[in-house]
Formats: sequence, structure tokens, C-alpha cells
Amino acid sequence: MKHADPTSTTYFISDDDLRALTGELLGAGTEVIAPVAVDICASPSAIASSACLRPGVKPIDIEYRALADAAELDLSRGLPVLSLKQYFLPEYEALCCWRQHGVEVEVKAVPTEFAPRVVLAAKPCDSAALAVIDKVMNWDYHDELWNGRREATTIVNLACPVIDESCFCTAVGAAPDDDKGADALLTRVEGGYLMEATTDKGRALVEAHVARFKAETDAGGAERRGRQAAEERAAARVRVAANLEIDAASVRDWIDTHFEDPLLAALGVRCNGCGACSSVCPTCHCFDIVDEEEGIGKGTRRRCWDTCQAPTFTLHASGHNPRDSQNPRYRQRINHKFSIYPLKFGEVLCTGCGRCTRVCHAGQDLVEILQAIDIAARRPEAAAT
Amino acid sequence: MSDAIDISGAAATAGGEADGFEPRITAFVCNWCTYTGADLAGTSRLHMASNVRIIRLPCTGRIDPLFIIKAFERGADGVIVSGCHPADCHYASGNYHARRRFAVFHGIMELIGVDPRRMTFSWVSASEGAKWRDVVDEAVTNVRALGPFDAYRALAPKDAGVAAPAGPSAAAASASAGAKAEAS
Amino acid sequence: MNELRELACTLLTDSTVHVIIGWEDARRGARPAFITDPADTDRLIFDTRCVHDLVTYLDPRRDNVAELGRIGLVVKGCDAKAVAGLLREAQLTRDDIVLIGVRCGGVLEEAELPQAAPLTPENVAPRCYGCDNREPALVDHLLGEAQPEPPRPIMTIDERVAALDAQPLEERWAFWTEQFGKCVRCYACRQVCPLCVCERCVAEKTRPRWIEASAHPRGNMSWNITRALHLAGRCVGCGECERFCPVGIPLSLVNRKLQQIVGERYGYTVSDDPENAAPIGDYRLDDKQEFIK
Amino acid sequence: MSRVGVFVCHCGENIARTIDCAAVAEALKDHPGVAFTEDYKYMCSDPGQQLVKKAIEDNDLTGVVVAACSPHMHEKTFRRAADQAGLNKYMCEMANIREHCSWIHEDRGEATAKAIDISRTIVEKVKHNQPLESIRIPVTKRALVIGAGIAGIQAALDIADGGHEVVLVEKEASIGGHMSQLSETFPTLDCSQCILTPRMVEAYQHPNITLHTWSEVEKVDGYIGNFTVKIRKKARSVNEDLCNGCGDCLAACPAKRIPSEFEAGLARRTAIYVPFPQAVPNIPVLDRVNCTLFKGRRKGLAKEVCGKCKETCLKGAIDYDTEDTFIEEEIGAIVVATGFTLYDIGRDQPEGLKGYGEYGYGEVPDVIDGLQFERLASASGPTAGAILRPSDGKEPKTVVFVHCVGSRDPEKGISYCSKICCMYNAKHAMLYKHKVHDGRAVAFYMDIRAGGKGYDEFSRRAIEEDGAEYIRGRVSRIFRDGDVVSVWGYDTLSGEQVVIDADMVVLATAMRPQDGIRELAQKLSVSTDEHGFINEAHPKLRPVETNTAGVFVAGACQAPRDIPEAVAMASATGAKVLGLFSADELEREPAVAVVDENTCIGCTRCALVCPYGAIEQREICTVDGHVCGHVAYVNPGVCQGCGTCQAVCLSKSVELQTFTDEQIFSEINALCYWE
Repeated sequence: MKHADPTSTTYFISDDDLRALTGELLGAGTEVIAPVAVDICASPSAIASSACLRPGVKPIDIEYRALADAAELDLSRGLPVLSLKQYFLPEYEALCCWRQHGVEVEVKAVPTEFAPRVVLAAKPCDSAALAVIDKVMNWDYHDELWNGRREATTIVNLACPVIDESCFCTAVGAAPDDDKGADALLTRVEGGYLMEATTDKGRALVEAHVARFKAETDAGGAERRGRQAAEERAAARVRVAANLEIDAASVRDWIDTHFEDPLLAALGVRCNGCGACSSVCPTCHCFDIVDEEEGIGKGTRRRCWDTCQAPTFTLHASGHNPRDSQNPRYRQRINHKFSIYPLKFGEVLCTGCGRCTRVCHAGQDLVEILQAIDIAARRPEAAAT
Repeated sequence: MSDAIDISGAAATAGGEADGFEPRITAFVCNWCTYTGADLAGTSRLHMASNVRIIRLPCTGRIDPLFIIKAFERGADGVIVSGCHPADCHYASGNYHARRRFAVFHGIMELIGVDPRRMTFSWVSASEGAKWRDVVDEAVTNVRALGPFDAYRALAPKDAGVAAPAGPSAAAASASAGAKAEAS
Repeated sequence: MNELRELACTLLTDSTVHVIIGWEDARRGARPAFITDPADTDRLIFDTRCVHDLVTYLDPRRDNVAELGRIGLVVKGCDAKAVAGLLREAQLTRDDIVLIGVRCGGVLEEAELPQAAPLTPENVAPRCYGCDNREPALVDHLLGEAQPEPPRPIMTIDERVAALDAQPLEERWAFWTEQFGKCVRCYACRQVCPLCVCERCVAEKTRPRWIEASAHPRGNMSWNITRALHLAGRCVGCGECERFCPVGIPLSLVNRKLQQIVGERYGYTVSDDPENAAPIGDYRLDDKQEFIK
Repeated sequence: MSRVGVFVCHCGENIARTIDCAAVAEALKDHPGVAFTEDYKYMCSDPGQQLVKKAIEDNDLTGVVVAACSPHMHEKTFRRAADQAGLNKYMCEMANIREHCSWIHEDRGEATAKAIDISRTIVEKVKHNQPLESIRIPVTKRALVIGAGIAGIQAALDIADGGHEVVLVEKEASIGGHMSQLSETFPTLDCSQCILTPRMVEAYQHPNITLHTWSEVEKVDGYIGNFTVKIRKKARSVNEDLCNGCGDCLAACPAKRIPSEFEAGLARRTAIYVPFPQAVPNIPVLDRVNCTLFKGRRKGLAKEVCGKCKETCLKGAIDYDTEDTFIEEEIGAIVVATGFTLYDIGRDQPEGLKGYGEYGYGEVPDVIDGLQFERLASASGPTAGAILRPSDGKEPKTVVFVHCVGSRDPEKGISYCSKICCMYNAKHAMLYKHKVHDGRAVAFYMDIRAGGKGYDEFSRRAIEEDGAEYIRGRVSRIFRDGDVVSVWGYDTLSGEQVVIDADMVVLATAMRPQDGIRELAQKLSVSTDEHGFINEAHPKLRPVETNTAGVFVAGACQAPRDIPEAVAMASATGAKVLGLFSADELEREPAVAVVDENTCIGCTRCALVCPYGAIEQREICTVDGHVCGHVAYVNPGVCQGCGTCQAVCLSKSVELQTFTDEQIFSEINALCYWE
């Protein structure tokens, strides 16, 4: 029988093979993370949500989870509530722990090597975000924990099957079929997926399970599948672009030069500063470091997610707070993502996943805000008046 | 991790302890009635279980439910909260305010699934040394029957590289705690 | 609706107030609106999507709202209760705000809908069922015509709490550890709560740090219990904490349980009467104490 | 980094018997922050304290934990020692391993383990103790004495003689109290009036004593050293400055048939009256309830129906339109001496008491109580000292004295012994026999309680010399039988039923605290027992103090007392007050709450729960001085340190010194060492 040609980087993998591949990985003890539909109505939680009580289709939560079984794999799902970030920068993680003996203190750091793992069907906006954060994590300080996890993880993206009115990846240089930050990209085609391995890690995955892949060299559908894939992907880009189109560069520069502009200065009025947007954001990476005691003279130093939307984020020991209301705090969020970060690292600190907009029940709408800034940036005179 | 530092306060509560389990009970008592009542129990040489550790406060009015939560976090299997009888408060009304706070706290803990028998509330006056003995012994008996509060300890963070607090996993623990709750 | 817009316009024009805080229609549905220009008052709406408890914007620590000037706030009955709460706790002076009450027949569970939907047992916010304050008293203006009672939801909050109470202890423990386990400690619940107005939340106090900062199950448990207790006898049941929770923790069940406790034990129902002193911080000599030995 | 010293006391064998003290000291050695540990036989002994002081100096300790007995026992001792060694005394705490450990456990292993835990817990607390300064509050050196019976007068005189002003408040028109009604006093039989009157006058004329009769305490604010007392001066209708006590008005008054309170109802008085001839001040009051003029006014008659007293008064001292007035006094200490009232066997009883139907509910004439007999026997009384029975003024030939009427009778609601009755019954029997030589005095008693100097001899004299017949037993019925009062009793010694046809019966009715004592106690925030007697701070060691600092108690308002006891208590309160006044400031433990103005939002929850009203709102201003909000402020003088404010503070913006959150948090943390 014919095996995949290692030189080629595009393969076809059938639904069954993909499931089998997952099974093999799990069998080999490799952690496999993928979007999983969680039945939030599982008893006794059912009573928690009216959605569960409604007749007809039951609601589900989509979460990136470590698969227990290949059967859980389900590539039809939309965007998980929390981004893939949590697997590289967990909500909280230990940095070290200490114990005091009399007047001596013993400190123990945590290991920074991690077992290899695979992410399947990652959202392109999520993998792209990792690549963006890589910049800061390897800037003045090389973050072992972040990089350790990055290196140990092979990420296989799936070109987005689901797009809604809050998606705007194309407006910030990403795409629904992007492989940025990932090692391979899956695209749905009839009978299975096209798999493009774009990095060594990606190719290694293919080689390790070569029996599951067919090189797209032979005739007999390859070309058709290729076309089908290309059309699907183009269509998706168009659908996203319909939500928002901006000139990221002029937005970046305009923000940089219009710090006090009313448009920026009054952004936070309806914002509650809850920071839910940062929690769900794939690119927000700010953390706080806390020492948590476990008793007398012993405890753990942990870092946990923090958000620039919280007053305490910039509260000085003196009691002075340079960002003393939600206006400057929200401006900071926009400023950092679309101006400061791009100017420093050449990357927008946003991949257009739209989670912040979806999660905000106060109606802060990033699509709308970027639109407004874009208009101001393109027509300075309009903004001036 | 074998070479990790064990920082888990509740290390000794490893499941094996289940037989011959000795409950750890923290008592938050007011200085004027119950603490003095406990003194009287001492001067009257009333023998009682040795599982209780007393934290002295000026008044039950000073007691914040966070004290009790922290005690559970720190490995207590049960708590006792005790102060002056109504109308006897050294500060006139501290215990009345405490009584309402505890009622609400008690209700919430029950909703959440904490067995109320892990929390003993009592009024013990300065002259009730014997009652204090009884409160202590009863609390110890109850909590011994319920077993270790592993369900709460299992909430402790599990960090890579830091020895996880002993005791079964959250699910297992709650199940076992539940089993005990039903048994007793 | 015109009634509302006209009043808003007058109040702004004659500078009775400098900003009207109400609701508007936006790209993704209804959302809070801050109207400072009389010309914009036609943006104001009130329909079943106007779920938001706008009282959260009266938090004295919201400088960016305060600097807009004297506020005219549109309130539903439940929101008015929150205003009373702030008055009760000296966080607000009645004369500093103009309250525009709207007669309310209940709201939907979610605000992010293209247009208002009539209320049905499937879509009505459960908290609206049996509402005792659909025509707020604590207002300067009361608008709209009398509204019908909200429909009975598929399952009322009380029924949910009862269903939960009926579970054995270990089931409840499993349920809540799962729910609180999801918490990412974004504190959205606190930020949107109209009554959480502390300058420095106890969760942020570091000496000592009663509530562990990182989002592990133990810290989450401590935080969620404390949040609930701090609202005992104060919570107006607006449900914003639950609606804003990004991970969907059913906080209104805890809040409702607290309302039941203070109701049953102390005969207290939170109302929009500022004189109706909160039950915690008060006491009766003969308060129930069956749980005390 | 803290350097705590741990000192484990053996307390002889008391602790060492069940706790391995050396092991405790050893275990604490490597406890974080512990710099020194030691165990010793008697830590509270002089060498023990020396050991502590030396260790503090040698190891420059920042904190001290003495693992020994209860802090209620020796905390002061060791804090003093720490202080002498140059360590702030509030950096020293006790770990209670005796009362709470060695005395209540047998197993040495268990007890030792627990003792180690207890010590660790307190070490953790001490690590977070703050060096504190005692609070100093100014003292107003003026005393208020409530009640001007013998106890109140004595207390007032002692304080006044000590050189401090006294405000003496008496609700009746005259001072003197019950003692002024007595004829002779036991066990010396000297005339009550003769020894009391000079004291009354002395009090009245004392330059340091301001007397307010016909007045009551309306309201008490503040705290020890700084009370503000509002006094109600009831409308007297007679101007105290103008009246010269001539008594013409009394003669002129047409309403002459009003039962005299002073004469216990055995005589009549006028509506405008002086309670008794020797009254101090000797100024009448107008009893508006019984006054003809006021009756007319109440009927709403157009013109005044009387006015005779005013017409006769040459000094123009009488004014029918005066009203109650209020005065406020700044006071440093308060003595409560409101005395007693007699239990009445009648039908109508205060809550918890029952009357004596079997004795005829006091409706049988010639069944009188002890005070009435005092008036009969008193030379200044209605009968000028002749024993004549009320019904027909006949001299009674057989008088029955019944002990314990109400007293020691839980069935009637009074479980306690009224203490003085045995003695005054003996006195009454004696006085009767002295006046009616051929008379028969029979006493029914439960036991004779004659503890006291010369008391037993006195009661024996009544029996042995004056021939009073004492029958041990209770009286079951008293009823009128024609001309006589039939008394049915039971002699428990002979086991026989006894029936006596008496001419008069004297009931030794129980002593009760004055009516209204509970209301007064509330104003003073002192507690009362189930009978209404005021609770002392400690039954043995602090008998004249109450649980409210600065409020003292003397005489029969604390428990049944006889005259010498009441006077002794009064002088004791005098000494306490003078002690309090001896310093310009008084020191208090700094266990008070302090507000963090940076995080307080002025929500007033704390103020709502403060039992002492110690918390008020305070404006806070920005640097440029404009008010930017309100925060809570705790008045350290008023705060008593219960900490309720801290528990209700949502943002934890108030800290109770000596029991801070950090201290308690760390104590709880110490529990992690359990294993």
C-alpha cells in the first residue's frame, strides 16, 4: 500500500484516520487537547440554567479540554469560551514554593520541562495569539514556563467552520484559515481533512503516524479537494472581512498620536472594569505574582491572571493610581493592543477572535470601537471636529 | 514529586488515617464567657477530648465567617463557635449581631453541601464549665463520625512541582464525605 | 418610549441633569446609553431587552461617570431597590440624582438580541416572576402604562433553589465545587454588582490575605462564599452578577438562598424604601437560634 | 524578623504532671521566629519572672509567650515583667496550657502535643502583635450618687470629704430613705433618727454636695470619667430658694386625708406636705394628684377651686405652674444606691411574683408589715410610740410575727433570703415586750439567721430575756375571726398544728429592689439579676463594681443588706471613686478599633452595630481641603473593644487592636502544625 511522501507537506486524512490518530496519541500517553462540547445541563447542574429547561436543543459549552477518549473529538465546534492561552499561561501556576526552618528558608523552583502534547483543531485566532505573545515572553526575559510549554506542544489548527458577527481576524492581519503560531492546519473537505504541516513539529507528527495520512500527490480527487478547500477558505475570509475592515497601521499611529483624543479618552464610560474581556482574550497575558501561605513559614509563589481593567492593576503603594478611572483603563487596553505592542514588537496584540465583544454584557464592542478609530485615522479632519 | 517540599498543611490527613482518625477542631470563643467557662472546666478538672484548639476573641461579635473558612482551608475537620448567652454579652449586643451572621453563614454552608455537624455553635457562660465539656465532647464525637474533611482539603491547589495536599481527589473526597454524611 | 425620550430631552435641555443613563439599541442588541446631548435622546429605548441594572453606574467610585455631571437614571423596580441600598449605606444623596422610573412587566434573560421579544416562560428572566416592585416608588418620574405580570418561567428561582436543597449534601457539594471551580476570578460579579462599592474589596486585602488571589478551587470557594455573605440582606436580585459571569456560575441561586434566609428568619424583604434597614447589622432579642446549642 | 521567647511553666506539678514541658520548649525551638525557649518550675515566681526578664535582655526578644495558666490569671504579671525588661507589655501573651490542657487531659502524649499547638498558636499571634501605648482618658472629678438613703448619703459624704464634688439625686421629697422610717436599730437598739438625722443634715450642708431631691436620672451618656447625666427635677410647685419651711401651707391645705407614705399608711397627710418633720430639705412638695386645685384643673373647671396654700404663703414660694425641668451634669463616676422596697402580699404583683391569698392579700386589718410596725414603735410615729393596732387603736395583747413572707419562697417568686428579717423580728418582739409587758409575742420562723457581730446574742435576748415565743414552722393561714386575727401554723419541732388568736400580726415581708431599677440599669448599661438586683462585677473580688467601668453599687439595690453592710459598701464605693479621681487621666487597655481612612467608604454599618455609639462619621478632605467624602471614626475613649465593627466591615477597613485580623489569621495558620 502507498505511504505518505515525507517531502510533501499536504496530506489528506479521513475522519476515521483522524480519530484513529487521536486514539494512537492517547494510547501513547500523549495529552491531546481539543475543543470539546460540554453538556452544561449534566445533572445536577441542569437546574442552574433556564437554557437547560427549554424544550428542544440543549445548550453546550465549548471548552478546550484534554481528551479522555478519541470519541470525544468533535471538529464541528465554534469558538471555546476560554482561549487556548490557558494551556500556556494557566489561570494560576506555581513559580516556586518555600519552607522556613527556624530562621533558614528553603526555596524550591518548579520544573520547566513539560511532556509532549498535541492540540487538535485549535482555532487559528488562538494559535496566532500564542505567536504574538511569544514576542514578549522572549523579549527582556525568557519565560521558561511559557516557552517550555510552547516547545512541548504541537498545535494543529482547523480552518474555522463557524464565524459570527464579532469575528474580525482579517482586520488585524490574521485569518480564519491562518496557521500562524501552529504547526499544521486542517481544512474540512468531503470525507476528511486536508492537513498542511508547516513546521518540523507538524511534519514530525505526520511522520510519527504516517499510516494515517495520504499524500495529496495522486490524482483522483486531490485537485478537487484542493479547490474545494481553497474556496471554503476564501469564503470564510470574505465573511469575516464583512464584519470589519481597518488599516491597522494608521490605527496604530493615530492612537499613538491621539492619546488625549475624546474618542480614546471616553471609551470606558459603560465599561464595568470586570476584566472578563482579558480573561477570555487569547492575547492578554498580564499576570500578578502572589505568595500564598499554606501555614506558618511555608507556602507557594504563584502567578495568576491579572487585568489592566482592574483599579488595583496600577494602584501604587502610596495610594496614588495613575489610571484612576475606567476611561484611562479602557484606553490602555486599546492603546496596548493596537499601538504600544505593534510599535514595540511589530504585531497587533489582538487576533480578532471577538471574545471580548461577545463576553461583554455592558455592550463594549471592539468591532465598533476599531471602526470609529479607523475612520478617525483615515479622516483626521473628521475626528478633529 | 518526591523531591518537592511538602508545604501542604494537611499532609498528615492522608486517607490512611481514616481508621483511628482524630478530628481536628478549631474553637473560636469569646473572652468573657466561653473562654472563662473553659477556664472553669479546667479548674474543676473536667476531663474532655483533646481535639479542640481554642482561639480567643474578645466577643463573638468579632468573629468573621472568614475565620471558619480559613480554619477549614487549614485542615480543620470541624469548628466550634461559642460565646455569651443572649443578654449576657459583656459588650451588650455583640452576640446578637453574631447570631444573625452565623445564621446566614450556616445557611450558605448547608446550601453548598457542608455537613452542618462540622460546625458547632453554642452559648457557654463563664459558669458553665460542664456545658463546655459537653459541647467539646459532642463536637468531637460528631466530627469523628463524619470523618476527615478531605472534601474541603481537596480544594487545595495542585501545582506542578509542589507536593499536592494529601487526601483523595475532589470528586472522590466529596463522594466519600457524602457517603459518611449519609451513613451518619 | 416617546414619553421617556421627551422627558429626557427636557431634563437635559433645562440642565436639570447633565447626563441621562438609560438603554440604547446597538449592533449586538440593547446596552447602557449615556446621553448628554438632548439631540441624542431619541436613542433611548425601553423594552424587554433592557436587562442591565444601571445603578451600578452610580458607584461613587466611578469618577468617569461622575464627571459627566448630575445624573438622570432610568430605573426598573428592581434597580430602584439597588438605589435604596446605596442610600441606606450613605453612598448616595437622593437629591443628587433624578430617578426616571419605568413601569416594568419583566425582562428577557439576555440583552444581546437584535430586537425585543415578547416574554414567554422560555425566555423570561426567572427573577422577574413574582416581582414585588414593578412600579418603583422611589422615583421622581414614573413612565409607561401599567404592565402585565411577567409570565411564570419554566422553573422559578425558588424552585431551582428548592431542587438544589433537595439534593443530598454530597451532590450539593459536587455541584458547587464544580460551579465555583470554573471561576477565573475576573470579579465581573463584583464589578457589576450595584451594591459592591467597596474602595478596596476584601479579596484584594493582602495583610492578611483572607481570600487567596489565584483562581484555584480553594480560593474560589472562599471568594464565592464571601461575596454571597457580603450581600446577605442587601442583594436586590438584579441578577447582573450571574449574567456577567464569563463562565456561567449560577450566582443567583446563592443570592436567592440568602434572600430566603433573611426573609424566613427576620421577615426581611429588600425594598426600594431607603428606611427599610438591612437585617444584618440589626437584631432582635428573640431571633431564631435553633442551630445554636 | 521577630525574635520570640517561649517560656513554659511547670506550675509545680499542675502542668508538668500531664505535660512534658521540656518537650514543649524543645518543639518550639525551631518554630519560625522563635529565638529562645525555656521551661521552669514556677514561671510566675520571682526567679521565674527574673528568668523572663533576663532572657528578654540577653536575646533582645521582640515578643514573649508564657505557656502557663489562663491569661485571666497572670497576663498582667508577665506583661509587667516584660515592661520592666524594656519590652512593650503588649508584646507579651499567655498560652493557656493549664486550664485548657493539663487540667482537662490525662494522656501525657495528647496533652503535650496539644500544649505544643497552643504555644505555636500564641507565638504566631505575638509575631503580629504591635507595641501599643495604653489609652489615657481625662477624668471629670465629679461623682453622681443615685439614691439618698443611708448608703447614698454615706457614699456622698465620703467622696465629698475626699475633696470632690458630688451630685446627690433623690427621687423622694426628702433624703434619708428607709432608715428614717425605722424606730430603733438592731442589735444596739439605738434610735434610728438620732443617728441618721445628723448625717442627713451634714450631707445637705456639705459645700461639695449638690442635692437634687424630688428628682430622677433621665439619661446617662458617655463612659468612665466622662459621663453626661441628664437629671429630671420634678415639678415641686414650691420654690426651694424662697421657702423657709414655716409649714403654714400645710396647715392651710384642705386635703388632709391622704395616706402618708412615710407613715406606711398608718397616718394621713395633706396634699402639700413635708414627708416627715425632720425632712431634709425641710421644704414641702405639692402632691398634684391629690391637690384640690389640680383636681379642679383636671376636671377642666373654668376657675381655680383652691389656692389656699398660695394665699397663706408669705414668701410667695408657691407656684402652681412650675413644670419638670432638666439639668445636665458632667460626671466622672456614678454610685447607684437606690435601695429596696418591701414585697407586698397584695393581689396585684409585678411580673413573676405572687401574692399571699392565704394571708388575706393584706386586706385583713391588723395584719401589717415590718415597716408599719417600725412606725408604730417609733416615738415620732402616728401613735407616738405606743403599740396600738390599726383597726381599733386597741393595744394588742397577742402579736404574731411571721418570718420569711415572700423570702425563701420560690413558689411566690422570691427564692432568696432577705437577710435582715430575723433580726428585725427579734427587735420587734423585744420592742413590743418592752412596751406591752403583759403581751404575748409569738414568732413563726424557718431558721434563725443571725450571723453578724452581736446578732445571735441579740436574737437570743428576745427569746431568753424578753420571753418571745419562737415556733419553728410556717404559717399556713391568716384570717380575720371576729375581733381577732386567727393564725394557723405548724410547729415542726413538736409536730403539732398551732392556732393562735392574735390581736395583730406582723409580716416580715421580703426586700425587693426598688421599682424602676431595671430601667435605671439600662440607662447605666449595667446588668441585673433575675430579681432586679444590680449585678456586681465579681461576687467576691469586685463586690461594689459593676460590669460598666465607672459605675459602682452600694446598699440594698445589689442584694438585701442591713445598715452596717450598706454603709460599708457605700464607703467602699467612696474609696473606689476617690481612687479613680486620684489621677487626672485614667489608663485603659488599647484594645480599641482603628479605621483605615484610605479604604473606608463610610457605609455606616459599623456605627449601626457599635454597642457604645463609639463610631461617628468624619469628613475627609482632599489635599486642597475640600470635603471629598465621609469615613467612620472610632472614639478610643468610648470604644470597649468588642470588635463587632470589624466583623461587619465588608472591606475590612477597621482593625481591633490586640485582636487584629493578622493576629487571628496567623493563629488559624498555626493549625497547620497539627500532625
